[in-house]
Amino acid sequence: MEIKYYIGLAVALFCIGIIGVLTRRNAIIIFMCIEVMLNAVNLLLVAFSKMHAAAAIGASSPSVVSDAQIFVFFIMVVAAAEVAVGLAIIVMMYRNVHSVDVNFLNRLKN
Amino acid sequence: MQTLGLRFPELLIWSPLIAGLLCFIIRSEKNAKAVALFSSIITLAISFASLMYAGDKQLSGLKDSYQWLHQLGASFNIGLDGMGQLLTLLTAFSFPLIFVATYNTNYKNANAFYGLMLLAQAGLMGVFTAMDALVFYFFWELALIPVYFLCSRWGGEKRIQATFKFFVYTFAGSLLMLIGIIYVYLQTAGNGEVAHSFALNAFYNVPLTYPQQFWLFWLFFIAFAIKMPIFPFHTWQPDTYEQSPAAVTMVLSGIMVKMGVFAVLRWLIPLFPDAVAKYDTLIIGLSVFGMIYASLIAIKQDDLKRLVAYSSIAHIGLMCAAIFSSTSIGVQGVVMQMFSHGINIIGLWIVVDLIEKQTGVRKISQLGGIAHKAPVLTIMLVVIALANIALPLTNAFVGEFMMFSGLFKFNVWYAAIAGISIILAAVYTLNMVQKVFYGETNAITATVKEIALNEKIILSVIVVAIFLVGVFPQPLFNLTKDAVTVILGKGK
Amino acid sequence: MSITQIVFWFLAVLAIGSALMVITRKNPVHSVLYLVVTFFAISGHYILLNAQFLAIVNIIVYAGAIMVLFLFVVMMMNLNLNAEPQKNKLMQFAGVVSGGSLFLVLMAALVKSTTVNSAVQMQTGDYGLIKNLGQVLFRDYVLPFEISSILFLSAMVGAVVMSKKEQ
Amino acid sequence: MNNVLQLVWLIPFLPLIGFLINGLGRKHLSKTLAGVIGSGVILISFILSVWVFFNVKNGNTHVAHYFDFINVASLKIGFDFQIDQLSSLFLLIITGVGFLIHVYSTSYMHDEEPKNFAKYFAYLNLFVFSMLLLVMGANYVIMFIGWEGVGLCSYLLIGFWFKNNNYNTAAKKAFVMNRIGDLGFLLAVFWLISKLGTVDFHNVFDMVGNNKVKGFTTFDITAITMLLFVGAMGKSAQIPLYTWLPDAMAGPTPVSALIHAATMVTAGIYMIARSNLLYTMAPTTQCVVAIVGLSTAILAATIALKQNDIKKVLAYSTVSQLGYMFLGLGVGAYTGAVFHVMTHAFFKALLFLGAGSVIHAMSGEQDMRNMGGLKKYMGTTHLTFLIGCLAIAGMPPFSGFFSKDEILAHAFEKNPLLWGIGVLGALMTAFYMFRLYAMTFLGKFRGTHDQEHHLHESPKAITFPLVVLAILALAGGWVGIPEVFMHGGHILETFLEPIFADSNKLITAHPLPHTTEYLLMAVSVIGALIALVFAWNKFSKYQKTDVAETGLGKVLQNKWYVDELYDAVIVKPLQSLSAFFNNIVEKKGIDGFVNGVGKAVNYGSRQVRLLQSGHVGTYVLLMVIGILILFIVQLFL
Amino acid sequence: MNATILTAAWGIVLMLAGAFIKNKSIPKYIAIGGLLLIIAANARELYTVNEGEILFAIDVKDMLHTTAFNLTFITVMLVCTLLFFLLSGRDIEKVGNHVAEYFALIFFVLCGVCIVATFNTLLMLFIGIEIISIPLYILTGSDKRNLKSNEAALKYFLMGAFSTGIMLMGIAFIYGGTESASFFLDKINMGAGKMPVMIAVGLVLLLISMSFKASAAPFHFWTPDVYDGAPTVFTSFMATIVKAAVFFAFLRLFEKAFGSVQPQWQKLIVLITAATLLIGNLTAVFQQSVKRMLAYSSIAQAGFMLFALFALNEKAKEGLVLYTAAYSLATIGIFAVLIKMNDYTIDGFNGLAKKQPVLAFAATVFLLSLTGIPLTAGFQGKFYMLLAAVTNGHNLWLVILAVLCAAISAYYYFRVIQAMYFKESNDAAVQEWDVTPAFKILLLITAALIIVLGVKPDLIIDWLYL
Repeated sequence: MEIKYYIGLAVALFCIGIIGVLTRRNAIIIFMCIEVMLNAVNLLLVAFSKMHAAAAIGASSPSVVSDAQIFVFFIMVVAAAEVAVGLAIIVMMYRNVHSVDVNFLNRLKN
Repeated sequence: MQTLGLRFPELLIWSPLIAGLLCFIIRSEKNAKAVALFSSIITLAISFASLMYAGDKQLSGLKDSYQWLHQLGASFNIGLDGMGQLLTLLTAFSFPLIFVATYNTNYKNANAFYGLMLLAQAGLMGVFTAMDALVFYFFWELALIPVYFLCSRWGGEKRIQATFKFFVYTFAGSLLMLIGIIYVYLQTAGNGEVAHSFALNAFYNVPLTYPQQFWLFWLFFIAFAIKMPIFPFHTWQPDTYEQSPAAVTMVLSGIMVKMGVFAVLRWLIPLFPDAVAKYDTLIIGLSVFGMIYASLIAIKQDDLKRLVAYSSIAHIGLMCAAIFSSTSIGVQGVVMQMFSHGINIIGLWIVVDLIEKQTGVRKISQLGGIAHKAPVLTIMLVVIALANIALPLTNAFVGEFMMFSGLFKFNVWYAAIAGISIILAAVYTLNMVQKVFYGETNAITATVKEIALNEKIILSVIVVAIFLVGVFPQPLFNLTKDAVTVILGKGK
Repeated sequence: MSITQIVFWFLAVLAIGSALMVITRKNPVHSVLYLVVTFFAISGHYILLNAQFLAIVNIIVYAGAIMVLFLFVVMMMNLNLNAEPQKNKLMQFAGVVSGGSLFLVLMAALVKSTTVNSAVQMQTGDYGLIKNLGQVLFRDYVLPFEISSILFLSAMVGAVVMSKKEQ
Repeated sequence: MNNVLQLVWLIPFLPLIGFLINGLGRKHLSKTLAGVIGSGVILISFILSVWVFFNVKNGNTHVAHYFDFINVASLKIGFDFQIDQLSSLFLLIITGVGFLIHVYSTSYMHDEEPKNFAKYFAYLNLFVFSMLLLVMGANYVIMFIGWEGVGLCSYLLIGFWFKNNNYNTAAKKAFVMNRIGDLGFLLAVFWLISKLGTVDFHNVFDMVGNNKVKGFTTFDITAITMLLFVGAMGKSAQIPLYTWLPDAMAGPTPVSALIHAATMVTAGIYMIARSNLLYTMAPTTQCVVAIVGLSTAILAATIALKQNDIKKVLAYSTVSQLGYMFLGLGVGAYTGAVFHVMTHAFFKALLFLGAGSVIHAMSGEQDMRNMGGLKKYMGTTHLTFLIGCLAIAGMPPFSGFFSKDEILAHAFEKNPLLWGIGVLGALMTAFYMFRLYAMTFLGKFRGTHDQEHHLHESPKAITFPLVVLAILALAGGWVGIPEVFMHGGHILETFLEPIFADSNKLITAHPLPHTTEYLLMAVSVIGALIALVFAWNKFSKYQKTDVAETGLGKVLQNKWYVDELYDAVIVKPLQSLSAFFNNIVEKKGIDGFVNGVGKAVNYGSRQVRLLQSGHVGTYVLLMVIGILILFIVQLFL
Repeated sequence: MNATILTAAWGIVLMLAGAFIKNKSIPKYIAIGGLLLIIAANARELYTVNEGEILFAIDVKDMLHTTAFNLTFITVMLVCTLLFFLLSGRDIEKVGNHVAEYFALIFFVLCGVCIVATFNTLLMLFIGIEIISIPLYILTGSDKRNLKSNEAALKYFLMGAFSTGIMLMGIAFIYGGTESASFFLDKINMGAGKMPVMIAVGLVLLLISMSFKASAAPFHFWTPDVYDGAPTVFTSFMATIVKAAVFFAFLRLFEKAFGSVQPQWQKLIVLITAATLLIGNLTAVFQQSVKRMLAYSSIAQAGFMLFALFALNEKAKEGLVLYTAAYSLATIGIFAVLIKMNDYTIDGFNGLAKKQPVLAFAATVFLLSLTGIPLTAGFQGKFYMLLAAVTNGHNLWLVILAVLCAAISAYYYFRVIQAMYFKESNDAAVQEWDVTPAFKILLLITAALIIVLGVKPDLIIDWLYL
């Protein structure tokens, strides 16, 4: 499989995520879009790792492949932590204003 | 290890600095006043003492004294050459005058006031003694800060805006100069351990290409032009003078303005000879136009302070023009005139202040007939005013005479046009004298009383100085001759 | 057209399609579900790339734990369909345009890029297996591992601070 | 070298001392003391001057160097005095006449309160000091110092009664107009410095005369002389800068006599006579000088015809006489000019003092229309005044005749037309002087009654100077008897010979045949005589009429409207220009720009802050746009 | 290394303390004590850096690389934090009930600071940035009742997460682009010569995400709102130590990984710097609330700090350390004063010089330092930055722009000074001042530090090359 397809796929997902962030007002949905972006990254990293595996470097020092995959693992870890905090924040906001609309609170401007 | 005698440059900075900080510490306002006066006299003494070592190579500090920012090849390098000595003398001489003259004015929290005054003095001393570009820049800014506080704390009605304009204006200018300094610094050849050096002589020996000079010149010149100020950078000045308390105005116009002129002589001319040669016509043109312009505006002024301010702009314009004529006689005249103008304008301010204190107004149109009430004041003022219009045998004549002839050497027409300003000067000065002092007294001036003893003493000191320098200028020339040759020697 | 390719294209289309659904659905619950689908598709890709460990983790952590958390929150708030007032059309349009042009720009730059090796090793290669990764993780990556434990601690503290009732 | 020329510094120094004593001690000095000190110092310096004069007469001239005034970088200006025939002669005039006028003042100013009295003498001494500086200076700079010094003193003395603002304005006018001239003088000095590098008289004349300096062309000489002449215009009240002198009559009368008749106003003549060589070498300038001088003479004379203020008439006559002197200088009759300066000093001082005595008697009245018939009240004054009039009218054997005639004769050599106009002016002089005389002393008294009953002859202190001056006015001219009358009769010429030697070398003298010379004298004298008699008859029976002057008369009475002209052409435009600068350029233009920058920043800030909309969506959108831009810049540019 | 581990450990300690100790004022002392300990440990490591003996000999596979340079930086940051604790500790207690947790979170952030100061691989950078960000999201929202705080937290979190995504994308492309297929900085760095497109893309994405964290325009939008909304104490912390650390990481990343190809991406920095300077300064001019003004000023200062990346030479590195130190000290100080005010608007400062001369004086020093007046550390920072930029030699117009912006900055900083000294206080209501003598002394010490650094910046710079 050509790497460029993976790149295309990842970038597409990434941009979809961005578009989502841009077009939605529901904090939770925006957050989910960000998760999409992260997954695009993960996919790309794994694809690259396999690309390198097929390359000379992969043959010489196999660890490069696992490096990337471990990185993906850490990304997932961090993402999980972020979700915990993020949802906590959203919930707190919801408690105060009974809305998850990011434009609902707009005291801070200019 | 230097002998004590050759630590004069440092002493000149330390004594006001320490005294200034002391003023902040001591609570009593009376004592603050005393401390200020005392220290300023000490400083004067030091400055006189330093004259004995005039021309001493070690004194003129062209060698590293203290390591400072060694990674940058900057060093706390200060010294006194002829010009520096003249201006430090002016500074040291002015402050006691100012303190005594305004001794009866009571400022609220005076200790802060006098503290800041002394800090300003320290800064000025630093500027005049700096032999290292970075040190120079440091003091250049430091002199500004206390003055800013003085103006906006103890100033007049619209003080905050006026002085703030002044501050930002000059601050922007000096930052541009900082860039220039850095750029030149990077062109200098340093000694062993550091690549470059900020030392004055390193700067003097820096090889700059023509194009470099041409834009660097402006970075420096704008900063100095704002400080001097030269048309069209002058608009901060009248407002600031109008708003500042008298004592500060004296410092501003008497000494601070000289910083600009001094800096042009010390840093601009020797560094960028080609640029100077290229732009001299333009700048002299500006200055000369500024002279006429300021004089004409001065004729229209009804506020004493503004009038003096504009007349000062005109005088500075002449200095700038004479500098850029880069003839030795003209520059010598400028050095002379820096001193004379400092003294005269301080005298003028003292008189203006006295009048304002007694009558409460500065409007020329509201005054009149003071001569009946205060003849001594009048005589003093007339003498100072005559010095201001450069009557022979007053100090200003010598300077202006030489500046004009320098300018004349440069270009006949510039000299001729600039000459018109001496006529205009006569017009507005005599107008002022007539309207304020002659004629019948009116309701406002009826209550004017003769001035107090301390003021008499101060004014007579000034008058004596005026005539002394006016009749025997030669000693001052001998003092500054070498410095001028150095400047122009680099300039050639 | 080998089977791999077919699978790849299928998964790709599935991922993108469901991702699009995520951002277009009015109802948050639907979005969440479509997101789960996307994750599954991506896990499929992992398997295709022979990175089983990640595939599993992805399903367990993401599609499992995290999405459940989301779902839970959404449900708790029971945001009904028109809970979310629409962003004004201009903003949406601008968003789409800019996102799309970002995509175009990136692709335009990347397609003509020559990478070290254009082919990707499919199916084979055992680096992605749990055993190898585990060893690397606890031998070479012990420090980041520990640090990320700190990360979790802070997240935990945070969650507590956030959600604990002030008395 | 004998000691007297070592002591010359005392001559100016003594007046300075007098000035200091009177000035500083003015609160404590009694009037008498002040007067004694004031006149005493002058007397001493007069005696010294006489002594010096006779030394010089024995050909004992020298330059005394005291200290370096300015000595830097190729410019060396010493504080030097030059004692030679010319300066010593002027020393005599200044100190001599000066002394008399001091004496006169002691009585004339007696009504002042003591401290003003002392102040007055202080000023007067200061004036003498500066005047002496002016004539003794051995280079143009020292001369300039004196030059401006006398200007200052005239300013102070015109505005002596400073309560009256018109007087102050007159004083200011005088100073400023002098300043205009001084600028010319200064520029000339600068020119010398830049071209020759020296301002010492002997160096300059030496360099120029034997043209030692390369590239010092006739143009330079012309320019320098012209500029110097501008200075002279200001100081000696020539067209176009003469209008200050009549106004200067605001000052006390002795001041007018000393400064504005006898000494200061002749400074211009002195300066040109001093630099005669340069002028001789610049024919163009000479021509200009002659024309300006002559036209001034005529113009002033015409104005004088119609003035009714006794001092104004004298003032204009002074202007006119100065015109004659410049005519003399212009036609190369340097001796004649100096000669006329001398005689003029005598008779004009006399006339002014006489007028002063009259005014004193009339208790301040200056309008001739209210005078008349004073002859019988004040004999001495009348007699001396008559002598003065005859002298100025150029009646032989009075001093004025010789000097004026010498100038006219040279004028004729140059060009008969000059002579013709000159004579015309002389006739007018005779006319208005005797108009003045007749209106004042003849006919019957036209003033109020208490004035009439106050009328009295002035005290000795006033009449004594009058008498002395009258004698001088009568006999002063005999030092310059023309060749035609007596061979070698022109003592003055022989005395001044060394000064003008170089010029005379250059001037090809072609003396007139004696017949012509007799003819010329005859014409001028007879003409003057006719005018005199006519005026005498006409005005001895003058009656006050309140019919306003018309036509030319009105124009003359209003001094050709010159003041109005200047006001319209120079003062007003300057005023409006400065108003324009102050209100438009300064406030709106430059300061407007400076503040504009500040405003712009504020405005910009107001706009930029709108980016901060507070909506996450907008923020992210802007970020993405930023990302796009960066990508495009990085990848495609 | 010492600091990294100890901060993390102390964070846990405090966390537990929070569980068992109910007294609100104890945690502060624990924190200060711990911090002193950590500073000592770090200082020791710095002294012995050449011997390379450290307390915890963990083989980290060189994922964290300590040199005198970054150890000095860490020391500076820890000292700033200490001052922060000393000055504002009491105010942290006022924020909410979970005092110990707040301190714990701050220590976790410090751990992140140490990591990003020493990271040697993109993985550690990522984790470091996250371990800084996540606690900050919480601290921002810690004032739970306050809607502003909520809003700030939400905005910060969403945009932070977004930028994290961008950063990861960048890392992915970098990884894909390098033959060495490694996350280690030195491996990524492949000599001069045209970068491959993938690297370029990755670089841009990293640049963007770092600019976001460093609040450089046009990615600064979160800064004003978050700084404004967050509890003031934490704003003070965020705006100083965190920002400084991010900048340090920024510089470290781009110098080590992309230094050789700097000419190819300098234009981006130029754009960002110019935009940051202009937007930051211009917007600050308008602000009426000092707190928000300081937020914008922090953006403006970031513009100056970006010169370090613009120049990317020795002077730039020294300058950045100096600048961050000066900036942090001054900002911590000014915020410490601000917290004491009832009224955050500029008018609230009117006549402070009369009521609280010491506060006013100290605040003046801080503001002068921020303006960059000589004799204050701020000047040295700016001076070094300008020096570096001019040395670099390209785009001198940017330097001119910078100084003009500095002149503008004088405008808004001096408005406060004017208010304190030259205006009369208008409010009749006398506020009771919670100002202890100790606080005043500490303020003065901070001011003194600033001036000392302003006179002898060598004190820091000499340590950088031990």
